[in-house]
Amino acid sequence: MNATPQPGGRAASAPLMGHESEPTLFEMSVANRSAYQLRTTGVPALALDDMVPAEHLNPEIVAVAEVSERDLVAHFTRLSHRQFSVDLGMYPLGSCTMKYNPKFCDAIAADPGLNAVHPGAPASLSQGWLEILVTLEEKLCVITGMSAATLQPAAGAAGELTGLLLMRAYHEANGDHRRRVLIPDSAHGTNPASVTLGGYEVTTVPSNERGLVDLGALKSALGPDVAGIMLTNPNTVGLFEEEITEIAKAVHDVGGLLYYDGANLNAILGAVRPGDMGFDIVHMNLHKTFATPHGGGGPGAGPVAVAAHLVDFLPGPKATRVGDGYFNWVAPARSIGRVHGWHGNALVLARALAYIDVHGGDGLTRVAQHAVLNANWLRQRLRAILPAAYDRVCMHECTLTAAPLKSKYGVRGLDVAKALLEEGFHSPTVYFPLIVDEALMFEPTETESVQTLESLAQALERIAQRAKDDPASLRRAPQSTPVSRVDEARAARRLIATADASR
Amino acid sequence: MNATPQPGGRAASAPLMGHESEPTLFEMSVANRSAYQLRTTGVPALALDDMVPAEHLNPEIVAVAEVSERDLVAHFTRLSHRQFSVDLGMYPLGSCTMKYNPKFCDAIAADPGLNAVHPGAPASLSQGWLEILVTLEEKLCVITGMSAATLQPAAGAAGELTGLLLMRAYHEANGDHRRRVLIPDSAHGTNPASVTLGGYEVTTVPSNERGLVDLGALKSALGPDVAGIMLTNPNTVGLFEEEITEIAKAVHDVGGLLYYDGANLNAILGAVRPGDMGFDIVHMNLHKTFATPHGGGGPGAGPVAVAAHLVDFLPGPKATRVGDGYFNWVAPARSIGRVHGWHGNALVLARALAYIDVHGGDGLTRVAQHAVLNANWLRQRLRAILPAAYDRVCMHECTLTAAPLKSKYGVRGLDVAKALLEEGFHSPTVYFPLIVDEALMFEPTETESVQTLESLAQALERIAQRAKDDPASLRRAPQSTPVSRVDEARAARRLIATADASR
Amino acid sequence: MADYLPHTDEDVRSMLEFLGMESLDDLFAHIPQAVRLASGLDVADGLSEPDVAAIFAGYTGANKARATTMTCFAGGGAYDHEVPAVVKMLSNRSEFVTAYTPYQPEVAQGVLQAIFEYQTLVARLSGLPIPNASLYDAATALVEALNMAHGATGRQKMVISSGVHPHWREVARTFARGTGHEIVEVPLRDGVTDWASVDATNAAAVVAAYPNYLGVLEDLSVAKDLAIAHDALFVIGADPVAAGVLRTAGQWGADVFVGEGQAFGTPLSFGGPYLGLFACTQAQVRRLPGRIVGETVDSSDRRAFVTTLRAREQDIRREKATSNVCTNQTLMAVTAAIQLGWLGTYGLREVATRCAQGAHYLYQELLALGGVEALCTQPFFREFALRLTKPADQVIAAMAESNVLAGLAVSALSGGADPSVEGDVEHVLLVTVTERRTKDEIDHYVNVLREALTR
Amino acid sequence: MADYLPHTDEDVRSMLEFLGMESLDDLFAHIPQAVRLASGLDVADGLSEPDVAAIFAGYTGANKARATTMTCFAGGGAYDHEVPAVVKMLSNRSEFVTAYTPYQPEVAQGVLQAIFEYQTLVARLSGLPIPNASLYDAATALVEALNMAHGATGRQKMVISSGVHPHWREVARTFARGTGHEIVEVPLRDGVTDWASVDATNAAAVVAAYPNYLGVLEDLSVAKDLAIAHDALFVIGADPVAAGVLRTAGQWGADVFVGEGQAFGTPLSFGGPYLGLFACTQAQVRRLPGRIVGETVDSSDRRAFVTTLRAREQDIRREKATSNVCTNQTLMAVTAAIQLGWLGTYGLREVATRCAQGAHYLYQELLALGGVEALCTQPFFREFALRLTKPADQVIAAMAESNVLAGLAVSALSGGADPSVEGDVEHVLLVTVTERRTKDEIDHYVNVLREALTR
Ligand SMILES: Cc1ncc(COP(=O)(O)O)c(C=O)c1O
Ligand SMILES: Cc1ncc(COP(=O)(O)O)c(C=O)c1O
Repeated sequence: MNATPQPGGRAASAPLMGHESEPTLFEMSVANRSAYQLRTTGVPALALDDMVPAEHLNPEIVAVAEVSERDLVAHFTRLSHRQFSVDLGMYPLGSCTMKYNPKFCDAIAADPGLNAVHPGAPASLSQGWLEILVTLEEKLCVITGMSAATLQPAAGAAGELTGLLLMRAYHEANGDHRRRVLIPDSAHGTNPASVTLGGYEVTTVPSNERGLVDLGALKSALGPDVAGIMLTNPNTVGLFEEEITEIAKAVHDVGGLLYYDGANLNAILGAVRPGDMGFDIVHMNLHKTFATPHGGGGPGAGPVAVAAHLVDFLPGPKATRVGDGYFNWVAPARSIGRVHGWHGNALVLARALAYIDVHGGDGLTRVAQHAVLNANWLRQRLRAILPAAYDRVCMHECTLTAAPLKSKYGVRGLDVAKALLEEGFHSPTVYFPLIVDEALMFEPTETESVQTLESLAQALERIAQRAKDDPASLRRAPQSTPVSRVDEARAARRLIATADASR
Repeated sequence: MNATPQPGGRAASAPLMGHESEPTLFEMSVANRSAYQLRTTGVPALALDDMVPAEHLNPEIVAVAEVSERDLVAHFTRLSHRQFSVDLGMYPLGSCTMKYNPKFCDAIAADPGLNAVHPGAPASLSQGWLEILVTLEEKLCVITGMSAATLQPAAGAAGELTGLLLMRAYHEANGDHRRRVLIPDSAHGTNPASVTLGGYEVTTVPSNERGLVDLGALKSALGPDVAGIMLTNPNTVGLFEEEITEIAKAVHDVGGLLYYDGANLNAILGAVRPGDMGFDIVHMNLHKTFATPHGGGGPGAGPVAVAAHLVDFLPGPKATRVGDGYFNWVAPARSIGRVHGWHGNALVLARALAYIDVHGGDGLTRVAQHAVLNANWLRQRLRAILPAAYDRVCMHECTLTAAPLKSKYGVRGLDVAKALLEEGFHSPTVYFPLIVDEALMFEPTETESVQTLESLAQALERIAQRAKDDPASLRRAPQSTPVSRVDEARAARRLIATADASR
Repeated sequence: MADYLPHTDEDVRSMLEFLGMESLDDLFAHIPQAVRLASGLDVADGLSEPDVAAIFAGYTGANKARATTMTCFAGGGAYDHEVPAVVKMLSNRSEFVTAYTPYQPEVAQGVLQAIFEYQTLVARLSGLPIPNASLYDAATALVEALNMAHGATGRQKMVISSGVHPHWREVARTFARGTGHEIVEVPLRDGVTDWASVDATNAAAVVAAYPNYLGVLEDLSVAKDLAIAHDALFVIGADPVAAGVLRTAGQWGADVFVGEGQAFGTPLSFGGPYLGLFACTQAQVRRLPGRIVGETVDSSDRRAFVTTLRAREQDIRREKATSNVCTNQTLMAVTAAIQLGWLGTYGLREVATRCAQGAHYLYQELLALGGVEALCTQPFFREFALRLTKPADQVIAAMAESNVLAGLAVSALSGGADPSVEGDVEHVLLVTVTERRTKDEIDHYVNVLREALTR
Repeated sequence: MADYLPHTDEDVRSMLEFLGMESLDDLFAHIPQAVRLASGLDVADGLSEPDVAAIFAGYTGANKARATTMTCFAGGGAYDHEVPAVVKMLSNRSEFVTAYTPYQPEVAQGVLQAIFEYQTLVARLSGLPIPNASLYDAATALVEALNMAHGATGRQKMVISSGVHPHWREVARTFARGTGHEIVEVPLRDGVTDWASVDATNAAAVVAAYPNYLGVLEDLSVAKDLAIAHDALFVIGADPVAAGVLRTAGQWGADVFVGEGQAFGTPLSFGGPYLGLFACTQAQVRRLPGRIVGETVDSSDRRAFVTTLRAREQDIRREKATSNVCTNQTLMAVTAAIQLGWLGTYGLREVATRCAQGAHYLYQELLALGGVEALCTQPFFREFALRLTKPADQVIAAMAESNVLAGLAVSALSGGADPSVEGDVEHVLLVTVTERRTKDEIDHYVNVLREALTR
């Protein structure tokens, strides 16, 4: 017998109580404990082997975990206390647009009238959903200045790849076989990765000393074998590509298409539209610009909008208005086919539409204005301790550099980022974009107040002071968090990806 | 202008990040900031002074607070991280029955079919609610062995006072004017307070060396002027009043009534019923026995069930089955009248019914058995370091004493309770009941596993060790919590009850 | 076996073994056989959650009056206000929901600070400096106010306007059976309290309602003067939403404010759990019922909050306590702080104004109808009473068929004749409008009432 | 002005002043006028939340097929499983919902550990040691598996059973336009893949479904042998719920497992967000797509979790990355870990068993009807296909009038003729039963189908 059972169930992993680690669900598991409760169905209980031939039955029982509902709740509630989130505080992660996610949009997505609908239900029985998709597509097209869009891509990268396949389909339809896609050296990693999967080669275009695409270099890289270019505008340093019309002309002149990576769309809502800049293909990150929550890494939604000449190639079937308030699924004439198992991340799409409806055109324009205002105020406010990589008006985010701190005190951007956690702020994006030395990229977003920006600035001033007074302490930061710096090398050296992996 | 605004918005008050204090809603307030959004109604906008005579209008505008929705969310989410709860871990607070609260019951209470119903709606339009109330009343009567019940009292103390008014109404109806109510010295403070409000005098009955009512003392305290006695059984030390039948007979013999304080009902579900013990009036704490969450101090529900001879006096109107599945409001013949503005804490009542339905008679019986098993296992397990005040089989809770630690090392029960917080457990109830020196009252409840009990025991062993090795450190505990020991004297000396109080 | 118990058979076996016992029954062996329940509980066996959900679906289906499907014009202390998703989400945080009374401040700063903020808001809306941490509901808060008045004056007579909600008065009468208070109810004349009609000598309290339960805005200086004349405590039961625009209890000279806080983020909930608001003057602080949270510091001088002035409370003062309240309505208080934070200074003002605008628009439209007359000719805020040509309960039933909850039959509230209503009460309908009611809904109401009266 | 912006006019003014600017427009002055949007956005003005809620009420009202009111017998990769309140509450904790990808492990242990637990469960259910942290959905997970096979073999030919869901195959064809993969679809004969009918030489991958999308349990050793014969990677797309009782992908010898994780706590959601399950053998770990969380320690030797093997990922490897995935479906992965924790070892087994029992009961009842025949004569798990005397879409429409969602028209899934179905596809109905379907619901289905066919 077992008079001293394996201890468990302490809340010392909740930072409120202590700083110990939380056992895994599997360490908490006790044979024959359970939490599930199922409906009484009255269905005749046929024996498994009367239904399924023996060779298909698993001789062993797959172990999941055996915990009580009470322990399940305690475990995941404690884990949640070990997790920072937008709801807890500022999350100025550059390029990620971690704005406040309205709870109203969550409530919309939680309505059984939306989330209890089977994706394979006939259009006649899911008209509400089709109308949502059509309405969202229409509004996204107005916002971006494009003709039509697909809502299927589940995230930005999926949107990129979809866009490249559209580019390819378009050229091939013109019997025109091209090899290369241009990408600025400041581009996000998903861009080159998507190009490869799109069957193209990447040609990297250098940035100039102003942090923008070097037009000369771009032109010399252009040629009849160039399928197109992928640009983020404002770009990943947070600067607007001022020569965009020249770039567009140059690329179009060689028969290439312009792809707009919409990750930074938040900066230009109502101010300038990709379509008006000459882009042919645009993806949007609804989980950024339209405030759908990131879920700790997803889900997102990456709709792709295109100009008139690409509409026929869009993935399908598409929810389509077929006259007098009726909607149906229609496949575009020369569709490249599905890029998602069903219709895309529908509940994320519904959230985004609700967000757009609440803001309206006027509100969305203010969103961009205030996002840009915040980024510039912060850039200006921090100038003395963290200079901007390119010191002029930025858009919705500002890329600063810790290079001075590094040369003077040996304190790296990463150290500043970690110390910021102790100050009650999430870190900015570090070491991206790659073209900036010791980059610290701050994207405050429009939902943070000037008071919050000020206290972020004061926190960074304290950290700069520590860099002078006690640089070593910064290299040890953070200490107040549930765990201190983790040994990433060890994790990679000896992969332990499951509780069952040999240790 | 204001280039360096008042800083704000750090998450350093979230224990995950740091241990600073959280500003108040009022400190976060900024003129003209707002979060509210209201429906567009199209109602003609009459001017206030066209509707309300000038002498009624407030010349000033009452300041509430002016924060953005984003800051509102951050503020209360951070506060939630500064709060321990059952969902985070074990909460062995004696007499409080802090068991796990099923989320299913919360979902029941969140249904608009229940929570969007106006309490003044006619019975014909709220039949579902009336059926819930009638069904719950019936089940509570079966569980306690009584004839009928009122569901109006909003908590235990309200139930007590209601019960005393029933006692009074009963005696007065018999033209019998009595003065005193007996209460054991171990009773909870609400009992004597309720007696006073019931218009009776308290006569305290001492406990004997076994922690039970001293039968001899009780008998000598009895007399024709005794209206009744209030008992908790198991009593507040967690022991069953074994002489209950003798007590009942003695009280009934002088024409008194027996009141059962049901705070400890969790111990006896399915094992013994107050009605069968001879009690005439019983209150229940649904927020204890029937797992409705405590909400940081409320709401609760304290239904009062009575024996046949008291049914006519119950508060009213009562939801009543008036034949063939129809329900209506009926006032008992000699009702003492309403004790609540409407029908009691209805959503709490609905939760409790759902809880009873899920468990059923068999499950409720197991609840008590496992609650008692846990308490006794813990008592036995801790015997070496924290002896039981009365060392024999207890019911659902065990009252231990830190007296040895105090005499040996000068470590008080309070110090042990505080140190337990650092170990990841909520403290037990300290210094109650008053009859036990350095009382530490542990109520594990049935929803905690033996693994959790074992780790609680090990934590207490570590604390006992610290008491030996470093008693001073215990007097400083807790250190890992959002705040360390607070200055209670200062709070009372100079009351600051609002953000506007002069400091 | 559907329940929430972690114990496996093996756990039970080994735990009993550790205790040297054979069976779970041994744990109860010391209970006299005579009183043991031999047969076991006669309650149906347990069902799984989805099975129970199916049973409750039957109940909810039978609740036709839900405000989500039947437009609500009923008020009388329970109001259909907007509660946004953000407030629901925050007030449902499990740390707030599943905590106990904050006995260990080191791990309860979340609830303590939220209550402190709630207290600040109650003080501001009442215009009185000393709030408490909540009471059960407005009716029981009134009872605590009467007990406070008794404590302050040593007298028993409670002079209460019948403009105070009939249920609150009934609750006051019920508890007076224990305290021995003499409850004197003052009639209304044309909707206004006829203070002159009663003898207030030896009064412990003078209690007025603002607005009164029929919606009328009375000039409270009369009542205040009466209280002063007999140096009784002046107690005002006020609609806290009205405080967004109307004078506060403090401005009217109240010693004690009580009110119903349901309007701040708590759904209609069939009447509970609601929120009893309470605040008083500095002079009465030692008689304050229930808990109060105060600001202080911790051992390292950080700001901290803690329940204070505990010496008043039942667990310490026992039979001499100012009140027997222990568990209160903290979660509703926290919810109110969140909802008020969401509304903000101007949102509350806007809500109050829109309630009044909707009510006055409907009032005007209705008086244009035949068969409808105003019960009185007084100014009102967001509620008003009508005298109809048909019994109010019949009209309510008829209008419900068109999915309109027309209001409350005053006879149902008062349980028959009441000093608040002159003449026949059966035909009196109490109508309420909140900020959620649209012009279309109000116009629909008018048409449906016309039908109901002419049918 | 209903939005979520904190900036007051004064804030904007002073911030601009700090920047030495006059107006917000100055911030955009460096954008060439030529491309500026002079007119402003042509999107309707903002509405308040309750106004937008009213608009959405219109949408939801038009969704007749909601499983809460229309009994769901549709499956095909999207299942109506029980999701208890406790799982919803936990997965909606805002710390999980509003966090970004865990880039700072010191403050992201909550999400990281939850993913680690999810990975462990995926490994156990797939019988393969190397899971990832989730992909978009099953269809795109299959594409990643094909890319992995290409990376492992350098070959382009993908031999895919047409028992794989038609949408998954279509997605594979779409992405093959970029990768240049040659997709070879293998027909079914009497519901079973006719591997012999295709030439697998130079195959990079052999892909089978288990059960196949028509519900059939195929003997996968044939496919495994084929993969071995051409040393191609063996990819199995399996129903993870079936793993509660059936052999795992690993036991069938798979190199890669892909599956749809929606069944674990995610509602039907009109098809998304869902959860792409992925696991592979140790041999393929360096080609793993997407993120993976690993266990390690922090500087004070406490256990900690962190995203690892980052060198494979797009942000570092760029054009040479194993995949372009960045944002994945973490919240659904966390939800799956919670739901599986709730189900536990025996709950999952019970769910799987009840699905099979319900499906076999319905199947037997239906075959007794006239006008209904089984599409094939193979063993099945929880889904089966019928050939009806009427077109499936007409039958579905007819049965919907009795609030039964009869299933899926295979022609709608496949978009017409498909190698998975011999002969006419229009009359083929795919029927699914989950553990939530009661005997009464199933019996009702039988009656309603009888009517629909005889009408
Ligand atoms: C500039 C840029 N492009 C593309 C992406 C990829 O979007 P997703 O993560 O939604 O795939 C991101 C996301 O971080 C990004 O910042
Ligand atoms: C023994 C006992 N009696 C009465 C009460 C009072 O119940 P309530 O707090 O619900 O008013 C309690 C609550 O702590 C108690 O423990």
